[in-house]
Amino acid sequence: AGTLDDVKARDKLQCGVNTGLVGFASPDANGEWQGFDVAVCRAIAAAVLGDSSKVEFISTTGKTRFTALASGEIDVLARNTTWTFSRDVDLKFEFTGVNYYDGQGFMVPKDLGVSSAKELDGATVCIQTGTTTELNLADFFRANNISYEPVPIETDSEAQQQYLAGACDTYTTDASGLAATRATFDDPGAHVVLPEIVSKEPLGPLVRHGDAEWGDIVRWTLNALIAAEELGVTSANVAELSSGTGNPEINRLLGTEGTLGEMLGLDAEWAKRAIMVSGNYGEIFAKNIGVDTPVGLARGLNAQWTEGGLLYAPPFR
Amino acid sequence: MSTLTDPPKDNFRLSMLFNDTRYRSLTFQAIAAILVALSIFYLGSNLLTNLEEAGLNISFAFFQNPAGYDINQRLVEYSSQSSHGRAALVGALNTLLVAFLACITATIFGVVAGVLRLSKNWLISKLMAVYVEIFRNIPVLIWIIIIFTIMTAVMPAPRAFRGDDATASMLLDMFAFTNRGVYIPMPYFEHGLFASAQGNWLLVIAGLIGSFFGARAINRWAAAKQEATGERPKTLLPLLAVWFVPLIVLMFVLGLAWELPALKGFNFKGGIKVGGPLIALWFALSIYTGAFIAENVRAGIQAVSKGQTEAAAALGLRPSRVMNLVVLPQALRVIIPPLISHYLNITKNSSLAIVVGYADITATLGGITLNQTGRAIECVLLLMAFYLTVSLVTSLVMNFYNASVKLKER
Amino acid sequence: MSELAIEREIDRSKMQVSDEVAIQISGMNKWYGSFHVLRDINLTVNRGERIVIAGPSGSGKSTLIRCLNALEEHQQGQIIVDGTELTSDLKNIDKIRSEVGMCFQHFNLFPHLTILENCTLAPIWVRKVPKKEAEERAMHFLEKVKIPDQAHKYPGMLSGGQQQRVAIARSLCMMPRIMLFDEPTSALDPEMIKEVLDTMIELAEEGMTMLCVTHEMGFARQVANRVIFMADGQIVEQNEPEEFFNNPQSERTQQFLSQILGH
Amino acid sequence: MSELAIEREIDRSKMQVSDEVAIQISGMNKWYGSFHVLRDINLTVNRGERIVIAGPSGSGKSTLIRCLNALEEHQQGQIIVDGTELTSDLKNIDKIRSEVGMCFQHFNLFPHLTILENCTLAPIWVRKVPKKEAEERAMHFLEKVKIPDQAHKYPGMLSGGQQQRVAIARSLCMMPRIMLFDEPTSALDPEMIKEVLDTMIELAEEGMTMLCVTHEMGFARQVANRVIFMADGQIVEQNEPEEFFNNPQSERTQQFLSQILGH
Amino acid sequence: MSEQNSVAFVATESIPPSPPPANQTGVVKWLRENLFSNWQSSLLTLVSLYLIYVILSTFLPWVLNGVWTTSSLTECREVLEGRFGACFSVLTERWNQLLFGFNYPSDQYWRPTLAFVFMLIAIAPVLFFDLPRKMLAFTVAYPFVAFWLIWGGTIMAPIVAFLGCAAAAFVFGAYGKNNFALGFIGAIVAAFAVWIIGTMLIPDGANEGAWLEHVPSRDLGGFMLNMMLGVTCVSLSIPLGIALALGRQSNMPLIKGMCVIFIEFVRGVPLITLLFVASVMLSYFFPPDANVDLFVRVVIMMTLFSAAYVAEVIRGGLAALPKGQYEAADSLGLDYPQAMRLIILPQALKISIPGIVNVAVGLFKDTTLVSVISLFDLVGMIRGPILGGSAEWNGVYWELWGFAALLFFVVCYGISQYSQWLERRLATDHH
Ligand SMILES: Nc1ncnc2c1ncn2[C@@H]1O[C@H](COP(=O)(O)OP(=O)(O)OP(=O)(O)O)[C@@H](O)[C@H]1O
Ligand SMILES: Nc1ncnc2c1ncn2[C@@H]1O[C@H](COP(=O)(O)OP(=O)(O)OP(=O)(O)O)[C@@H](O)[C@H]1O
Ligand SMILES: [Mg+2]
Ligand SMILES: [Mg+2]
Repeated sequence: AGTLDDVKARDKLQCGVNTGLVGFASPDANGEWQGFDVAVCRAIAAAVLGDSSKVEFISTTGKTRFTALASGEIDVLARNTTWTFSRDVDLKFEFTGVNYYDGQGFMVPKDLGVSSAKELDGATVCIQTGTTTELNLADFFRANNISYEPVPIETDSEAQQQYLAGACDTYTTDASGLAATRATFDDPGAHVVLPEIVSKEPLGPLVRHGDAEWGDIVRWTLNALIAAEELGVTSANVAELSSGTGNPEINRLLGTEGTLGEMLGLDAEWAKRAIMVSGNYGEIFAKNIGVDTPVGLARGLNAQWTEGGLLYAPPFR
Repeated sequence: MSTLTDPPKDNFRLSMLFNDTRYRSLTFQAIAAILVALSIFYLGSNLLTNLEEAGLNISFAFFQNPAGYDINQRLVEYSSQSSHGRAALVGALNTLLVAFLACITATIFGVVAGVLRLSKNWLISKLMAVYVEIFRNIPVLIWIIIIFTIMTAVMPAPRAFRGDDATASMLLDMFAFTNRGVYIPMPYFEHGLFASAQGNWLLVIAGLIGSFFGARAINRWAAAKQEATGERPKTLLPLLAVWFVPLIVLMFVLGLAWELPALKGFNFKGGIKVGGPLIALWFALSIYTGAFIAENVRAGIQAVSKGQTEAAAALGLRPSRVMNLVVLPQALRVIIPPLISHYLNITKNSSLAIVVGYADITATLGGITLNQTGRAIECVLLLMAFYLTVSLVTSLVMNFYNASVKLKER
Repeated sequence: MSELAIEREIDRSKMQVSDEVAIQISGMNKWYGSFHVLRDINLTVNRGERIVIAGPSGSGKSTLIRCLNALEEHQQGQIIVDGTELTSDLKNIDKIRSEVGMCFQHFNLFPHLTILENCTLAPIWVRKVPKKEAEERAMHFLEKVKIPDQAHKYPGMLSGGQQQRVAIARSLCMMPRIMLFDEPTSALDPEMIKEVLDTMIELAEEGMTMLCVTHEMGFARQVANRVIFMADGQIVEQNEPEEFFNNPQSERTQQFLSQILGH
Repeated sequence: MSELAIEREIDRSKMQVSDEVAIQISGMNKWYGSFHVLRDINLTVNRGERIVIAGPSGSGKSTLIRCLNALEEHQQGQIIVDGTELTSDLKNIDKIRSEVGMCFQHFNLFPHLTILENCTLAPIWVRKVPKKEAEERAMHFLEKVKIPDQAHKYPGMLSGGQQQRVAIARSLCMMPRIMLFDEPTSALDPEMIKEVLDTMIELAEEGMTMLCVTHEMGFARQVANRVIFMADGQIVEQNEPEEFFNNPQSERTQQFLSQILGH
Repeated sequence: MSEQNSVAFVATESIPPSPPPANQTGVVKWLRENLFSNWQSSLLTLVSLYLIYVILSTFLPWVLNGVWTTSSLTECREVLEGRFGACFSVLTERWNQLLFGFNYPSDQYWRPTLAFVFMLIAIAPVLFFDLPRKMLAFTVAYPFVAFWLIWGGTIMAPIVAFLGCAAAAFVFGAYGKNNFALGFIGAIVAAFAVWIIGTMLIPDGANEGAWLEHVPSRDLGGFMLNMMLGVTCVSLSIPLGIALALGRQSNMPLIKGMCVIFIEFVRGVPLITLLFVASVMLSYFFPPDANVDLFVRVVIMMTLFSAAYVAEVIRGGLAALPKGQYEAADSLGLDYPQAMRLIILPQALKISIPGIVNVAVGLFKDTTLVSVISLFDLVGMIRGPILGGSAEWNGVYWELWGFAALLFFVVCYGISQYSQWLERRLATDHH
């Protein structure tokens, strides 16, 4: 059976997330999962099942995530997973879009006096393993013909400890992760993230190959969140807008016009529910990782195309 | 057997499959075989359908592809352009390296603690008991993490060596203990006889081998002398001479010099580096397993009855001789079999290297390679095959040993 | 226990006791913790004497024997063995141990060494005897105890009686002038007891000074020239065997003998 | 070994031998690997016979006894016990085992069960006797071997002789028609041997068919009606006890008897 | 016969025991004998005293200055005002998470706690033979009670499970006495029949609004998860271990061979690779729609793992039994299953208990490895959400790891003391 039917039958979405990365996916003191990736899962659950709490979060490590998805243990993987050719083609997964344009960066203590990653010749580098980080790192240093000593570490907490104790000169992972980590430091101001971004890391939710119906639902839920920001639909006004507006695109998005929901195999209000959960893309971003949060990420590449960013939702028609 | 010459008189009946001792075991084995075959078939067909559904296949071709990642601790040439297979090899060697080192130190810890635990000194024996109990009763994973954390937190970072107000300094200007590892001087030859460093080292090794045979000859001579005259000649000086004179001459001829580690850039450069993860894992495994070995050693020595020591003492043997000639040879028979299984445990526990970032085979083949290629089944199978080979080889050796030292009884 | 008939003629003529003092114990006391095991022991043993020590279990017989060999320390009094005083001085202890052989109840052979190696170990390492000579000597004593053909077996392959005889041979290889026996036959089956006693009688006939803790009354009667009875850490009575058995003086002795012979 | 005097009057009148065949062994051969332990054994035992099997160690006595009970397989020849042929058919084996009781040298009581449980176990599980009845029967046989008061103790608390008697009672609880004994007294002290032999004599007096490997010649003389001498896996000689002891025919037998009695 | 000196001597009075000389008693003697008997010993004593001093002088102030009541590390540091002290407040604040994981509903903590208390009661008669055998009834019921308490949901599930087992026991009791194979197969069939019918009877949404709220197994965590894995896997592995040990002892080459291969295989690989199998491989071996959750997969692998070790222990116990016990059972006409069940296993298992307890301690310690495959046991909680995922408690390594170590030490040391007690007791037992 298709994944959609499974999810409906189960009445629960199983969503693979990180084991704990502040801002993206981590349980809070009450054990509630919070974060940017988590919000995407909740939106999908709301769209499909009508209830954003009908999600089961399954924490995965870099090692277990692909098996979990391939074997059907999870329906969608919303964990900072880079969209690469081989994952898409060879591992038979389907990336449904990009929810965060990331790139691998370096964090160093300010007093190290380094201002560019190219000055890191001979440095000891702590790497959080489990994504494409090791490969990018190797490529970057080789391309610049400088040497380094990698220290691959499994979890963020151990990597932090190494980095803070000075056992590594620099800590590298996706820039978003760096920011999230820095946010938890005692004195975040004493550390800087270097300007070089050594890789393209388009992160996005992915599903199994071959279930196009389910892939569409995930893809268009994400697009709905993005489009909602572009169209000015927010969690505050979505109820009001869903009674009908002059903008046909909004109407189609919120289901007051056309039969987009039906085409997806859902009802008409799917997108409305998704947006209601925690708002549009911009709201989710601001709430979890935006400049006002401890993580403190600027929108940068993740701004709407209209604002000079890369976010560009295909038209809803 | 003669059953063949004396065929069953009654004809075969179906009930005999269960009632006749001759067929019964065949029946049961057939049933068991069928059940096992069925479950293997079931699991296998599940695997195949699952793989097919996911569009995957089982293939080890990825082994030749470039790995693309770097490894900081390696015993053979390796770069990020080497293949996944080579990365696995580097990991395998690293596993063997840390296991080998830890086996040695764990034995030392264990023997010292085990012997001290039997000491007449109350405080020492109690301290050793505390050591044994504390380490045995807390998971090795927690120990590895704690020791790694202590190491990074307590040892100075290379940064601390820098500048005028350096808070740390090198020992004798030769050794640097940092939280990234320990740097020690590296010997090299200034006017070697061979162009390549390897050639010169081979020469040194050849010298050492020569010394070894020389020392053996001296010992043999001493033993022969003892057999003939009863007195064992003093061999300390000749032994020292035969070990050190050729070595010193060789060093002089080759022009031995030391490359000292020095702080350059971010790190110490030069000398030999023993990485922090290696040290932490090595130390954690040895001190944890040492606690178990201590118990074995104690049990082994205690297994030699008091009567043996008394009999030897009554014959006039001195305590050190009693230990060497009577107690140890007997205790070793008790100690060695569990010791070997502790060595295997060290090898297996070294797979926890991933929590300290040491690149053993679980971290390379079962970690980064698995991550990058997503070939879970292949990687895990190979990983298990590696450990299985190591332990089977060890137990094979073990069985030979056991058979050879078994006490002769009637 | 059983009064074993010793069948062969025993030649007491050779068992001469000389005037020379072999062991002199005076005013010796020993405590285990606060438990007073040996109380004011005074005993002189001349060269050539064969002394049997008897007494109820726990009376301190083994302890006494073991003190003579410095396997246990005594805390008060003097023990002089062969002219050497037993003090905590290691030299003296070594000297005394090489003069005094000892046989234990449970033989305590070294199971990882062959019979021959058991016998040559101490001569080679303590007496510094060349190996070949040590082996010849060992074979000589193994012949004496009638098991030269077992020389290359391991102790585990021998019967109890054979093992005890090896233990005796092993002590003899150190050429001791005094032999101590602590219940050498009590762990053995009846047939084997005979083999071991025979060996001991032969030793006695050769004039060896012997102290023997045993309950073999046949042996005591026919071989010993003195029987010492201990109780509660004291020497309660000593006498010639005939007198001792036929005419015990103290009440404790009478009671003990009635128990042991009345069986 | 010792010729133990059996003190009580033995009533041989009840020990009638009937004509009925209890055990019939013909042309039986057995090998351990390539070692030929039992060679062409032919033996007929009538109901009520008391047969003692003697012979030097390793001659195959135990093996013969154990073949009768299918504890060992034989490879050639025929064994018919009580009309049932011993084949590899489990049914036959079960049948024969429930007709034949066996006592071992080392008793082999079950140490985790009380004496009573030891005795009721097999009747309950093999014969499907109700527990109550089984217990009554067990008490009856325990009385017969004179230890009903120990019924609730564990084997470890009993002396060797008592344990052996329990073992006999345990076999009897299965109401066997034939009893096999494999050196039932050789692990016991002399006093205890008597207790056990007494029990066996009583059994004989009741007409039980018995095959007994033993070196108790007193028992053989007075109770057995046939003595079988085995050597090297063969039956070398068989005869009535008086004839056998006083007038052994073969050289092997003479030699054996001289050893065993001359001691 | 010429004895020169008259040897006759009779003690006239008995010498009363006197106290040992003064230098042989008292504290001084104890010190001299046990601490300063020679210079090496004295040196060792002094070195160890110094070592103890150093450790205590750093450790004690740290503990005594400890702060227990703040809500974050920064706050704690403020309270400490630069003094050297521990921030134990992480323990008080995250206490429940450390014990139960972060997902277990906080108003339901009483359930695992109660299950834990029940466990102590249920396990007591197994560990202490002197307790009344009637308590075993509770032990039998415990798995079902505990299952229901911890997972909650409809009470029908444990009841059906229990009924299935009861049916199996009944069928086996009725037929197993006559024919083991028949009884055994019958029992399995009966159990499955009850389970299948029972499962069909349970309505679909039964877990909703059940008396005890249903908690999915991925919400289990913390030390509770270690306990559960340890207890479940050890208990499941004992029957399996027995079967493997019997198989390995059997004289049927095929069965023996399969058992040997299994045992040696499992003992030859590290547990962590088996956990990798559970986390990344096993789902490929189940039917496509089975969706067995990670907890169950881990339980399967760990059970197999400890079964291999238990099997070796039991094999030792079987080998320790004299051959006469087997022969006596045979000669009484008991068949193989009867002989095993009534004679051999009761004795062999008793001998094996200390060994099994050691395996249990080892396995319990090894449950921490599940943190490597992203289960949130105690170690996983500390490494993941608390140290890595929370801004408040970033960097309180010592307190957390010290706590984890202490918790494991208390449990494991307790168990190993028990096993030593048991060994002593078995050694002196006369039955
Ligand atoms: N190492 C020891 N520590 C304390 N007490 C001991 C020790 N060895 C022996 N004893 C006690 O000293 C007493 C004398 O013991 P000893 O072995 O000399 O008796 P024995 O006369 O040889 O008895 P047996 O005939 O049983 O061998 C006994 O009460 C014994 O319990
Ligand atoms: N399981 C076995 N495998 C191989 N050989 C065996 C086995 N059991 C016994 N034997 C050999 O078979 C021969 C006969 O043994 P058996 O036990 O029947 O002798 P026995 O007459 O009972 O001797 P004993 O008086 O010592 O009990 C012996 O040589 C013995 O070594
Ligand atoms: Mg004694
Ligand atoms: Mg026999």
